[in-house]
Amino acid sequence: MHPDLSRYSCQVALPGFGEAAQRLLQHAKVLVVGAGGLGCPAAQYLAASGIGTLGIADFDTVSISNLHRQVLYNPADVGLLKAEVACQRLQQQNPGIKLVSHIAKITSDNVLQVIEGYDIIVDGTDNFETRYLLNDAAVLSGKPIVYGAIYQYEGQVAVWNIKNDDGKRSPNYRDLFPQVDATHVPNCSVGGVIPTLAGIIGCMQANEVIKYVTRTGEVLAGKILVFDAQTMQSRVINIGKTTKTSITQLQLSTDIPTITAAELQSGLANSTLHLVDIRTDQERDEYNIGGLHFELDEVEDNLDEFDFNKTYVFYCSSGKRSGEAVKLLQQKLPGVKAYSLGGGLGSLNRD
Amino acid sequence: MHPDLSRYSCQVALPGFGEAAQRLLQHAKVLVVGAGGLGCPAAQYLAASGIGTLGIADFDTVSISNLHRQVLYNPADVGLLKAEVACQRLQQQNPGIKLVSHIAKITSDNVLQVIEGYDIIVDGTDNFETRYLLNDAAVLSGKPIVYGAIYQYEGQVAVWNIKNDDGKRSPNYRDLFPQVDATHVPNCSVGGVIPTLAGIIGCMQANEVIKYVTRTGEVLAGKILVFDAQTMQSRVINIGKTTKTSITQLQLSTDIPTITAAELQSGLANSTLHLVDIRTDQERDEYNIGGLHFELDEVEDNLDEFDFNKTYVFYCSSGKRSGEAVKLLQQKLPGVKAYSLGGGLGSLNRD
Amino acid sequence: MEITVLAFGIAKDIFGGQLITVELGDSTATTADLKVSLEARYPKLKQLASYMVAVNNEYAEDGGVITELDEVAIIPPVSGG
Amino acid sequence: MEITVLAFGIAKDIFGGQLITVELGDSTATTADLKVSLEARYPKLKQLASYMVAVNNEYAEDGGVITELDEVAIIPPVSGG
Repeated sequence: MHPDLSRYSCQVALPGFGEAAQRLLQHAKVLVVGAGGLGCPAAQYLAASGIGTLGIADFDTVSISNLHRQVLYNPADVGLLKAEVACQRLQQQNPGIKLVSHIAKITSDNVLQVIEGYDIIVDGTDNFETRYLLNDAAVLSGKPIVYGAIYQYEGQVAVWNIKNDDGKRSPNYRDLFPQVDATHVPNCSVGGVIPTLAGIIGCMQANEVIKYVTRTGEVLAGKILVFDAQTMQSRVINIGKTTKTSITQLQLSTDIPTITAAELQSGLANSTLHLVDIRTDQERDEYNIGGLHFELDEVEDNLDEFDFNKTYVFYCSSGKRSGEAVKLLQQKLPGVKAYSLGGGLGSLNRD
Repeated sequence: MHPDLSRYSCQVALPGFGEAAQRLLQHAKVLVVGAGGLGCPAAQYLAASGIGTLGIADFDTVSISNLHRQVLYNPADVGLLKAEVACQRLQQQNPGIKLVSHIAKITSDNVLQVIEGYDIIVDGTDNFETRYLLNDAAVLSGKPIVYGAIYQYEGQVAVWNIKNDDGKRSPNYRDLFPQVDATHVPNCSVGGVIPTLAGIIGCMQANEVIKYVTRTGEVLAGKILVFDAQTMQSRVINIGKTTKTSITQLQLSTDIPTITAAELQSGLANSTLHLVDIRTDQERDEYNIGGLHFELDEVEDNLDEFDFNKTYVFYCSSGKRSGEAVKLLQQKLPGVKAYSLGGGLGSLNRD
Repeated sequence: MEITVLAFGIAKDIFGGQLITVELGDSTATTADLKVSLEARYPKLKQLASYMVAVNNEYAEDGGVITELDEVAIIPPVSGG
Repeated sequence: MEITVLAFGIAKDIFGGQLITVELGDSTATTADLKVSLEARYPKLKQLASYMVAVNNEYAEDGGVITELDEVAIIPPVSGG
């Protein structure tokens, strides 16, 4: 056996695999978007299996609350860029592959350029805006995308936009969920997530990539798998063979004005900025720095509390929910001055 | 929130979890036996989630062909003890937990002592003898054991020996498979295994441990989950509420005589040792160092080929199948002189 | 007729449990009828903007007919990663 | 009666496929009858020493009755880790 293949001998031995499949992996270019709970295990197994070119896209830095499920990072990495730490670890794990980090935030301006050159995309993002953006960009570019999403004890996996034998494309994310109101779907920092679910779903995403690239097994095209880690029951739901949506252009990314912890502190000191806490009642009970308080899904019902002569700074634990709140306010009260505290309370405490 | 808990805030936020569940994890003592394809991801997520004391038992060293699925190791670790490398990596990942390595091979002599002091065992072993030994020792010690096994594209997960409300115990491995002829079930080095399957099943095992320790969700007691990574279909099979087997003592471990690569080479040089290749025809076609050749499951039909005046050295790629062959020969032809090449062809090429 | 509906994700919180039953009047109800009935009872479901209805593990279009024998699941979008 | 049997693991290799059909004569066959019939046709199955028969996702004891409507799976032991 060729010396380079000894690392892969236990997968080359699989029925329907062989050295030809290993060469397909070696020549494949796979982009993992989001190096978080899903991206970490997916990237680990893609690197281990010998994907020739593995891109890791994430603009965020490692925070302490990531570590319970984002297994590529150590406490010593807190504050460093996830994409860079991940690429460094994965390169040690497999020096025989090429790793590429993408540290710019993915927006409608750059997404087509970032995914260009990759054969297949892994969606390990943590917000609806980037999910839709990636989905639409993959459809416009004619590339398959392996979707994964988790919340509390439940996860979803699917492969979108596969080319069928008749040349048409399999369903994509918009066939299932044409649009979502993100302010009404809690994310993991509110509702929590069990770390092993991230591992299971992330590994399932890597599994679909390997099947797609090596042309073994049946990928989850036209289907979605829904998994419950509490009962270990899963179901595969048939969506249909062909997409019924027509995606012709990207939605422009919303630009959310953010301010830093330092700017907030001087603005509070001279009373030019006004805080709005949009965390849950429970979070506020535990740690309260004052200001107005509405939970994210209550903001819409309290628009008359906002004064057009004031400047508001929305905050939550990470900056994710406060970003959604600012987006909502921009839509519902155009002209009101509102910022999101970038990095959330975490950034405030670091300074 | 207590500073120690910030790492775990995204799981403490889960419904039915909370700080009390995190304290249960902190006080739990979990032993992972086998730091291979299943043990690596299981241990990674158990460490990440904050299991207070995590034991890693493995007597083996890292080999190059492990790296496609054993994601805790780098090529720079080849030849080092898996348990020690794993503990070192996991300690970096979570400095707040206690890691304990066990590098002695688990046998009937030491198994009860090794598992003593742990609350629950994760079975990530790669051979039937150790699986039965661990199962029986867990039953005799009244401890639950989280079983996982993989082959090619299929995996199994179950939780054995849970104490039911009536004080009786849930089924164990012997309820399902009272005994196995290991020479007729191929292992991963023959049939291969898809790396992502190891990740999925290992994470499922860690998931069952977390549910057991924190008393959330339903563990797979009295059930077995069978998962197919090619179709992504899984089924949970009910086995029954109570064990029907009676395990009263451990089966004594077989002592397999092994020789080193250096001993083999001098014995071949002076013609005192005779090789028996028990790899597949395909493996022999690729790399052939001579001697007799039977595939493992053909040995039994070729007993008359062995001469009581000669000394045989069985070999395969890793030493696993040749060990089974020597055990078989000891049973079927007591008195014949047979050794297994420890570490297999890998060790021969290293020297 | 009475339909048993299995909830996933945030729908479990909205319904206050994993299983609820919905009374749909006659025996020729469609997925659309079920959605109208659910959204009237649980306004927060409508606020999600979209969610999937699966009948017997098949994606159910609005016009599809539902009977008492069918297994109906409500699967909302999930954002975490 | 004809029983369709779904194979897992090494049983797929032994049967030469994931699905086989087994003719069991009368309509009151048991799990034990099925095993005798399978082991006669596939001697390698018996050599495993043990394997699990699941009927409709329940572990099937030797005396359990099998009908044509049942979903029967053969699940052999797996050693890898």
